[in-house]
Amino acid sequence: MAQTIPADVPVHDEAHHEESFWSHYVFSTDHKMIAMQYMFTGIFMGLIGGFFAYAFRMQLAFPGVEVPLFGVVSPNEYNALITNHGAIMIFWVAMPVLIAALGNYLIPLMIGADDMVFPRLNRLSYQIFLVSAIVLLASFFVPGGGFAGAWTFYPPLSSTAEYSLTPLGSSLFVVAIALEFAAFLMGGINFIVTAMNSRAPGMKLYDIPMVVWMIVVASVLFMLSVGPLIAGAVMLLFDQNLGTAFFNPERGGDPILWQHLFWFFGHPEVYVVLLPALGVVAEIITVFARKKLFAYRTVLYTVFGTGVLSFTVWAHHQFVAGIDPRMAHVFTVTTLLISVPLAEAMFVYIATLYGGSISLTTPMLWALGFIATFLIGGVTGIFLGASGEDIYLHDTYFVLAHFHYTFFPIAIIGFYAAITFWFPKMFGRMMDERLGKIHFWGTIIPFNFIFIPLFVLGLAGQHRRIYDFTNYPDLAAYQPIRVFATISLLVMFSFQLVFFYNFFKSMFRGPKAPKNPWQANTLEWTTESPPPHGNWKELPTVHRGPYEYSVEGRESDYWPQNEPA
Amino acid sequence: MSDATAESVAEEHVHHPNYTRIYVILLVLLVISVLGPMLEIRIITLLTAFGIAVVKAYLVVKNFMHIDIAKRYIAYLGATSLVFMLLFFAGAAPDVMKPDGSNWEKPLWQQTGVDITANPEHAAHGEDGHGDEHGEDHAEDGSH
Amino acid sequence: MSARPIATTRSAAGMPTGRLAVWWLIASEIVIFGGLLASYIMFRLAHDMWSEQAAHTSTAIGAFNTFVLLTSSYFAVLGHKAAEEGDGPKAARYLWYTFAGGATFLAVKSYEWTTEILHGYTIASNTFWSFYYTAAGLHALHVLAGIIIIAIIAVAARRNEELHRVELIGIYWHFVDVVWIFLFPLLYIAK
Amino acid sequence: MLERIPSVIDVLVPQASTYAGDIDGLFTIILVSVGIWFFASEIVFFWLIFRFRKKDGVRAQYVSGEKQSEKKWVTYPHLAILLFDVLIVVAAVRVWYDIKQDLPPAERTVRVIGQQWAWTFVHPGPDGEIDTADDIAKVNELHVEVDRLHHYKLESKDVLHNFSVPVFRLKQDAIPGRVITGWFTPTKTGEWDVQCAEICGVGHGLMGARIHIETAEQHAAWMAQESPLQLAANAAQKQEEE
Repeated sequence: MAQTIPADVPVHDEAHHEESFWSHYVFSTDHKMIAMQYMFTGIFMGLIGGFFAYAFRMQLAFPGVEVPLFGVVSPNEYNALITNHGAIMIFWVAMPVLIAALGNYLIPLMIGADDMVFPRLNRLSYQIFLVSAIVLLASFFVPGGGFAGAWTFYPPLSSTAEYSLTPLGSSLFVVAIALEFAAFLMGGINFIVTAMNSRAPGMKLYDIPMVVWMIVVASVLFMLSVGPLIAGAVMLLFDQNLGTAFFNPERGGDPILWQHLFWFFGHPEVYVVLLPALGVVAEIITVFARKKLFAYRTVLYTVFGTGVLSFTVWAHHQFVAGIDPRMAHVFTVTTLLISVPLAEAMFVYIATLYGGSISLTTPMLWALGFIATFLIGGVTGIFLGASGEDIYLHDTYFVLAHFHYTFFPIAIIGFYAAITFWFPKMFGRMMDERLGKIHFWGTIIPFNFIFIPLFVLGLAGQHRRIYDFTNYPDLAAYQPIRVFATISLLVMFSFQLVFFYNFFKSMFRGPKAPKNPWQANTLEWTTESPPPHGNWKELPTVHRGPYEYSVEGRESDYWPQNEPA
Repeated sequence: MSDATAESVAEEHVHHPNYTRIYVILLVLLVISVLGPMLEIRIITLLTAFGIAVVKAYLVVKNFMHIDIAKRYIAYLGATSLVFMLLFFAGAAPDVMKPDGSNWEKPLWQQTGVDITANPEHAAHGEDGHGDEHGEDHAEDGSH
Repeated sequence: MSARPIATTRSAAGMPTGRLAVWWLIASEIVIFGGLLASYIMFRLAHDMWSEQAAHTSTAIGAFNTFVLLTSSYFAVLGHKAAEEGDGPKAARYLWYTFAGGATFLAVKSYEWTTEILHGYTIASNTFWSFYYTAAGLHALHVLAGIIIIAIIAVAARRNEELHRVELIGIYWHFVDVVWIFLFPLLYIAK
Repeated sequence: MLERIPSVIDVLVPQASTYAGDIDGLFTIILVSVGIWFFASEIVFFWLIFRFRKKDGVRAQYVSGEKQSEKKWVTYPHLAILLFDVLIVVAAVRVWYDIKQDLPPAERTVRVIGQQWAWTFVHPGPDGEIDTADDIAKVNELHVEVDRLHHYKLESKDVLHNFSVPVFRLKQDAIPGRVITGWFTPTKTGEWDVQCAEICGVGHGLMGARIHIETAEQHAAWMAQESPLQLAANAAQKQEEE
């Protein structure tokens, strides 16, 4: 053993015992199993969120039609669908898949540790997350139906039952979100401490793979921004149920306060989910371009810069929401400033491709697809951050298209990139490349066909969260565009079947994966596929950075981190 | 790894401050912070109440929580979270704390400060008198 | 006890894992209380007339509770010192004193709240009282969680087990104390 | 100044207020500024993928990107981006100041009240003042006179609403407990949509109204017909006839 284990610490011996189904799959404290739990829960919630999108897009394209598998969408159902689509996709898909699943799976494996530092806290974190998902799902079935006041749940609509008409739904929604925050706080502390303290011997700060850095910085952002909203959620619950008036202007409260509490968290939250996806892309493009990451330290500094700046921009969501107009100047400046580090990150990724030997495997396609589409999301954000322009574009479909061009690359493309890349490690088998490529093109092309038309609708003055635009004389004429977007959505959804077929077929029948199918450097590729409980028989020691590809004078074009010089 | 653990154990055997002395100082400060406001001078109230709270918190954080012995980044972490809260306050206060601003006003502002109707005991306690500066508020209350 | 992974025993950041985690926990608590208190201060500075309401809080009870918490913190740190010297039973004894302090705090708080509610000052009376009960309630929840953990740790410490945890709960307990140090002037003294 | 820049939004939605042109011009400025960077990045990006595709026998180069000579390829562009940002900020802040912060003196004032799920517009009557006996309150129907500087006083009775007039490029949340004042000067006669742009409950999708921008004569005629005094007289007459 390379490790000297203090005598009072019991060694892993239960790994050799036969484990029951329950202790192996349900109550496991193994970080890899918890990662799988998060991932499959996230995928399941993603299917629900996607189904919601299908239902309300059908309503928008064909108002009043009986949507197959759903039925006629009533106005309140429409509002509930869009509300929960947003909340699910961000809090129950992007967060668990990108932060929790990837963080749990990758952090210990990439830093050469046998598990997270607090395995039982980790398990508790998932269990609370699961409860939060169940509470949210339950809220659809209570009298009055699920909450229907947008995922930002602005009071007084969310705080007053007689306005929202969903007395139980709104409370359950707040409870679900608060539980979810509690789960990710625990998970976040675990990630941060693990990455800080449990790195393999020899792994210095600049030897940490970028995706680990990104997940850790994202966890820090989450932790430092979510506090006010947790306090706010408690205040909102009291407003709903105990008759307080924190957000009720008639009795001395202020609804704008909620918006500040929400967006103080809400904007850093964008970067909380963005950063892990950026990290995934960094890992993949370096491997498949056989290149060292361009200017590792610069990337790191841009990430820190983005993180700090992300706390100063929140009120750009509230430009026309009744804040004092003088404050808008400050937030315009900070918002445009944050484009600088992010643009730099994008440039660095593009520069990494220079001089590479690029093979377009499925994960590489997803990673490159991320860069190409995320750029659109990035540049359209500039329009919205500019206070003067936001007067017109606020809450139009332009905003909607903009953030789908950021969140879709983050949550969906990022997920597909990660899963196709680490699938061999997770399940010990290879995925089908041909099906993977069909799935890639079948997703990325319809995706653009859905949302580029929505930019146009936004410029035409079409607002969000309206269940039937044919009621508006000036907007009725654009119906064909809405139909086009909906049909593109159906096409995109049908191509996801290819993925699920590939996913489950490969999981059970795919060819066996070797330890290091992509010839990558990072530590997770030095153990078995899939890694055993405890990850390594002998924990690795690190000798160099994670991106030493194509080093001159070496025969092989990669140089694993644990290989002695 | 074992050497790192040993190091951290060694770090724990540091010089302990005289806890009893700190505790006595804290109690004295507590007495001052209670007595100070009894003078009913606003500036002294603020100083004794909040100034002393900061001093007490500092003493506890430094001597009981040993932040001065912990790694430097722990102090930075705490400071960062406090700074972000100041930032939040600065961003939200212009809207929430003000009765009016550039092109907006809150017409309900004056009457919503105290919600007397839900407060049955108020009539009994309202006449106690709490310093002259609150005279206006009493007048306001009377109208309900 | 279940197996502790090797990961937990490493300390690349130069600090034992548990202590590092407690500090991160405290950072996240700072922003929770910070958000609530920042909101309270905004309202408080905006509405001068709240002092009228604040006058009905009992400074004497608040001061007594401050005294109780400071004392319990003192015991917690003595417990920490004992634990470092390897004297588990002594550390456990001090932890039980701390526990008693926390329990006293909660008992006094219950009495105080009962009195106030009977006088008609409920959480819904007015936004001052809403903040009063929310902030003090959130803090009381932390005290409650703290004394439960203290009890668990004290039982183990008596058998000289997991002595490093005495320090961890101590740091957390001091933090709860610090929060109260600020709540006391905010809710009781400023009138 | 900005209104002289050609506009892409204009194709979809006519400009019917004095500042609509500014917002459209600002859009074009941003479109050009970010468009340059967007297309430059995408072109370089796809070119690199094509140029450095995997070829047999060709190894990738070892470029750390830490050397100044290499780093300049991302440093210079990012400084240039900062420059473009400054340009956008200056333009955006000017437009914002004119529309939201500056408040030119009013010729007319209308009160706009949002509630679940309808708009009430209180127009001044013939005396030109609101909050007098001859106010004309209409539901979901806003009548304004072209080329007059109007102030709106925006209120909400229950939840958040948003008073949005796309042809004016105007949008403002209505907050319960607040009165928010803003302004617009219509420049084109016609009839267009007013939308609620902040979700406000079940009926949010139906909370549309129409704005009627009228010439001075049309407006005077409408006012005469709708003024409460006139309506009372009509009613009295009707009663007499019966």
